Amino acid sequence: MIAYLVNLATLVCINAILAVTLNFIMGYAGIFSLAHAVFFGVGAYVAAFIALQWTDSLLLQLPAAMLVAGLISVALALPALRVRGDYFVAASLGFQVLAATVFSEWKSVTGGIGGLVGIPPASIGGHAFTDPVEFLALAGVTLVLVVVLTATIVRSSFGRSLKAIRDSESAALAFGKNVALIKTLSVFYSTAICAVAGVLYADYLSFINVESFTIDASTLFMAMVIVGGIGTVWGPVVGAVLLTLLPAALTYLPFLPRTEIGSVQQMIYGLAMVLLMIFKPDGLMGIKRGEA
Amino acid sequence: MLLLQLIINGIQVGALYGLTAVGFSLIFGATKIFHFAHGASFAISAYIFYYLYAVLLVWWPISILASCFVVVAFGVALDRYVYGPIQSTDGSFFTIFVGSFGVAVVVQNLIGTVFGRGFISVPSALSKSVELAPGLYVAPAAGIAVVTAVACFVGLQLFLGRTNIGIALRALSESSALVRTFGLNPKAISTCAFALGSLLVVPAAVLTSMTSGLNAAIGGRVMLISVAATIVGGVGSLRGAACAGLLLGIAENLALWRFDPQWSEAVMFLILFAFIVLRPSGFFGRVATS
Amino acid sequence: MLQALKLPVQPMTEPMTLLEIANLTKSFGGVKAVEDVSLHLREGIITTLVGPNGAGKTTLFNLITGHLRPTGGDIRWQGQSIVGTSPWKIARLGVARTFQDLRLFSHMTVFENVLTVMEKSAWFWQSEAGSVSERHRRVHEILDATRLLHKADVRANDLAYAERKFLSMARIMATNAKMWLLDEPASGLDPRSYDRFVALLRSEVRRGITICIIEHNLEIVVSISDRISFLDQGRLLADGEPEEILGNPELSSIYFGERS
Amino acid sequence: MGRLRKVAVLAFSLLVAFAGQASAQDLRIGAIFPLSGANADYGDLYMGATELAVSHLNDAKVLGGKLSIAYEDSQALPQQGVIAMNKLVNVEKVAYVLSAFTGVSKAISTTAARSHTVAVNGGGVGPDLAELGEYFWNVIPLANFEVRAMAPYLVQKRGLKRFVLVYVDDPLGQSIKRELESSLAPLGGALAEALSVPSNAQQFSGIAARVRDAKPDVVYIASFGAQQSQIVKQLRDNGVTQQLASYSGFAIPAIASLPEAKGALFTTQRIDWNSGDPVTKRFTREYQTRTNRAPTAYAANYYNAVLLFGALASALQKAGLPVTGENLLAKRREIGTFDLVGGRVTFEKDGTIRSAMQINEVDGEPAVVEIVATP
Repeated sequence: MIAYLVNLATLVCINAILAVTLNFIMGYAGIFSLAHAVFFGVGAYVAAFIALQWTDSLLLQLPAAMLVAGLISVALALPALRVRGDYFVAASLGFQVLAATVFSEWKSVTGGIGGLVGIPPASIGGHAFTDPVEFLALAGVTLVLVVVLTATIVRSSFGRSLKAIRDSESAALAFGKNVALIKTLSVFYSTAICAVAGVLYADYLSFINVESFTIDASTLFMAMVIVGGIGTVWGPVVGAVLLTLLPAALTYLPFLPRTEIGSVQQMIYGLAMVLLMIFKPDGLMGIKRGEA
Repeated sequence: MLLLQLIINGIQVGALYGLTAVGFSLIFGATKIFHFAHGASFAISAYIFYYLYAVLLVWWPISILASCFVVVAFGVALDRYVYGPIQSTDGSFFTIFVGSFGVAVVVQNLIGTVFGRGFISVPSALSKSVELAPGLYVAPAAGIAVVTAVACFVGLQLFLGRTNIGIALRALSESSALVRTFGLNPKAISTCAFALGSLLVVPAAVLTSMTSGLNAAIGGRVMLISVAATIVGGVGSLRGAACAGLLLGIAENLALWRFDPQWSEAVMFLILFAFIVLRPSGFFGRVATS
Repeated sequence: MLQALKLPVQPMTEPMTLLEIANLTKSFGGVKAVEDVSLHLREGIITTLVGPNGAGKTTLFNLITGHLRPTGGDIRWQGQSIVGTSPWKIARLGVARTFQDLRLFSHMTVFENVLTVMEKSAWFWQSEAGSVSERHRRVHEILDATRLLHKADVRANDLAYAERKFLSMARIMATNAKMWLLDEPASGLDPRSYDRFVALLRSEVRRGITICIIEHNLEIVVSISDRISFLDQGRLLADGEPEEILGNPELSSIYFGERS
Repeated sequence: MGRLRKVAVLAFSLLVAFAGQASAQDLRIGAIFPLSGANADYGDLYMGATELAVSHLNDAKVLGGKLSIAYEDSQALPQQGVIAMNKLVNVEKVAYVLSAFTGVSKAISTTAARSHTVAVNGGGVGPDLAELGEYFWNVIPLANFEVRAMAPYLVQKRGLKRFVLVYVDDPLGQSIKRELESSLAPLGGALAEALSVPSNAQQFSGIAARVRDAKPDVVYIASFGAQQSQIVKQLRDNGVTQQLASYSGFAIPAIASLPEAKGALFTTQRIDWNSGDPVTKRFTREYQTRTNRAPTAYAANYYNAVLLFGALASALQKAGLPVTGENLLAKRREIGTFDLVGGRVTFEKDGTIRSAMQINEVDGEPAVVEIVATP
């Protein structure tokens, strides 16, 4: 049982990193991306590729994955960020579909639909994280670092600039904010850290394929942010915990027919999104309007 | 001959994409609601038709009418009980999008639970192709698709041009500055937009149930294409959405001429991407940068 | 004929021109929102833009700040053309503005709204803005001057109307800009707030700020303007001392004819 | 009062249930099947067979205690499969896991190898399943054998030489493509065109045009689940009248009942449902009465996989050894040959089996048209 909980906790940590980074651009920069899973995937594939070809050292995998994901995102963000918000959502949607096709077709790197099997466990300085508890510790520490770093950035002058752009882009421009640069930097940060989650994921499961990086994954991450509370520090973490544990918890409900568990889980999170938007659009951890 | 065949296939699916996209575009233009559950409307319409016509063996016009009725009720109910309350508290673009997205997820899984997740199709002679010329096969459904699409679009234009509420709708979607000049109740306009927009999915849903068949996840794809067509055509332009739907259908099929089939969907989104970056106003739209 | 109303300029007594607009034109589709406008905004004075709704005043602001790109003509800031320069760069040259609809950073606190305006760099170190404690001290001063100090931790969204107007002023005070473009900053203010507003404006001009203001309320126009520029249908009809403009019966008939 | 008593009874029965679970003699194995999602049909099919096998083993009392299966839902997705596998290995502590689908099987094989848990595949037929390590076994002949049986039959006996392949671009599809390329040429046939489709595609009218354009004698389809039916229907609707052929993926009810699929040929491993051997006889009879379905090769494979565990575990118990992955593997290597449904089965070194093949024709219920001997 402990081992199973460790397994779930590790996945929670990875998902929480994803939710925190997505929240960073959604909640603070006002950039709504439906392509977050792409950069999760890029991180995972880069890590897997390096692990299978050269080394299992995290110290190499992490920077490489972050750099590749960050650069790709910046290359895309530069043209795409010029357009209005709802167009950006559509653009990211299109990009997600394109990327999923590339993931399943670029077989020499991604292994196609069959994916990459037998990725060796990660190591730091020769110490391999083979024990699940150790790996959980690694994921947990990473999550804490990411949350602290993100919270620090949000409270810094950079974070204030981001929020200013989110609230009124034209006013931010009129007050001398280099909006394009600030947005691009935030996208770079978000996707680079998102790639860290990808690295952990690939090293942990030792198997990756395109199915973990599709539009379904992107929407799940979005749901985590929204259920937990967009634009809050702890909201995405709470959302990640809830939505990761939901399927596991449902399997313990004896009255549910087994074949319906998948559907029931999706229905619950769909319904949660609808009800939250009607009654509490700031999410579970959100501050109520008018207070503060 | 292959090229011609692919173009004809493209026109067949494109006509239906266009019609669905016009429905989405009408709703988005008039109410500014990003109605992601439009795909869910499509799935509901298709499954109701399938259940009545193919399972309960109801006469087809009645099946179609029932399907219309249910889908309009669904659209209007969403507007009243989901979007309305959201707009009264927050109403930002993204809040509505997320709520709508949640509805789409619930509907997809509900359909899977009720009707099963496997493939179903409505048996019909209309989907059987006949050889018109050597190597050129066209099904009656293709003709029906094109004729229905044109008829619906002309009917819609007449409605939008001749009736008071229609004029108000058009004014709303083509220029938001004229919103209040008509003195019509915005709630009534919104209801009307949802009723019409939802109704427009029925022909595509019924024909798709006969030609390519259905599965519970079909709504998602329909939605992606509608969004893409709306943007490529230019937000607020119904004509643009219709043409873009047609264009995407043809592009998807033409892609098969030279590329492997798995790239055909990617080609559609590449077009979307190109439009967003190079010409965000679409082919008929106004300038849309901030 | 209307061109003839333009008053001769007396170079000897004029203060230095900070911003020069030359034959500026902006058209949307076929409609000319601003047509062949030439105007000098001079240092250390308050220039008021008046004219009926739709005269192109806000468009003129948007052209100056780079939010819109002119179709023709030139805008020179201290002699240098700034056409085509992006808005944030123009802002850093020293042109700041307010918006008619305020555009506050609505989910941020009053304190943050002012603070973030000082922090222009996209990076973490704010070399121009001084140390953190210095920044905070200045925010404190500005909030004190605008009487918003007791609301420092309230979100902009939750302020009363007049407070929001003053926050809009507080933000522009934090910019260090030489020139302010104010878009109807006093509209809708109650008499008491209005008096405070005028006092604030006067003290800022005394500090050497150059101001261009769009205003409809003639009382305010009279009480604050050093110069008045009159626009109608995108064209500059007149430009001169307040008495000259306000005393011109033709202009007031255009103005009040449209307004009433 | 009545309500209180009910609660008490419930609590007691739960206690008993837990106590029963805790008994040391009882054995538990795992199964990772698609129980929800688009491929839930398969999971349903497999479960009917595994449940039957469990009841047969428990009736026969060959094992010390009761055997039960912990089912986990993979949705036919690799990631879900890995999570399920971790749960089975770490929580349920099973030593033997039934697996299905090539992608899922590949994904869980690393965990299987690292934790020394036997994973047994009875449904996926991708040939690379043979290369997943000694803890990964296959009780189903892999697709390369299917193609090697089908290709000669079509070319030599039916005179159909020009092939077009419509395949999902996954490991299974790729291996079928490779196998067709290599086996057609020596036979005098040719693979005129190979069209790969995304696994979530639903529109095939354009594909049909490409297929017609290639002027094939026969169209080989390598997809799975609901998509197969869509491909078949749309090919037929869009003027493809040629012979259709496929692998054992076609052995599902949805294809059997699809009017457009009538006349299509597909391979499965050879199982003589009317054979006289008692294992097959009992399976055929009882599977039919219990599930109301005709037995299929898939059902037989998963039934066999459970039976195989029964044989190995009882042998281990007799020898006084614990039922662990290592011991199961050693025992299988020691015994080597087993009496299962369809006759005697011998494992190859790499943990795969070979068997005779049969070619079936879709005609309401599949009818056997040809038997191909074990290669």
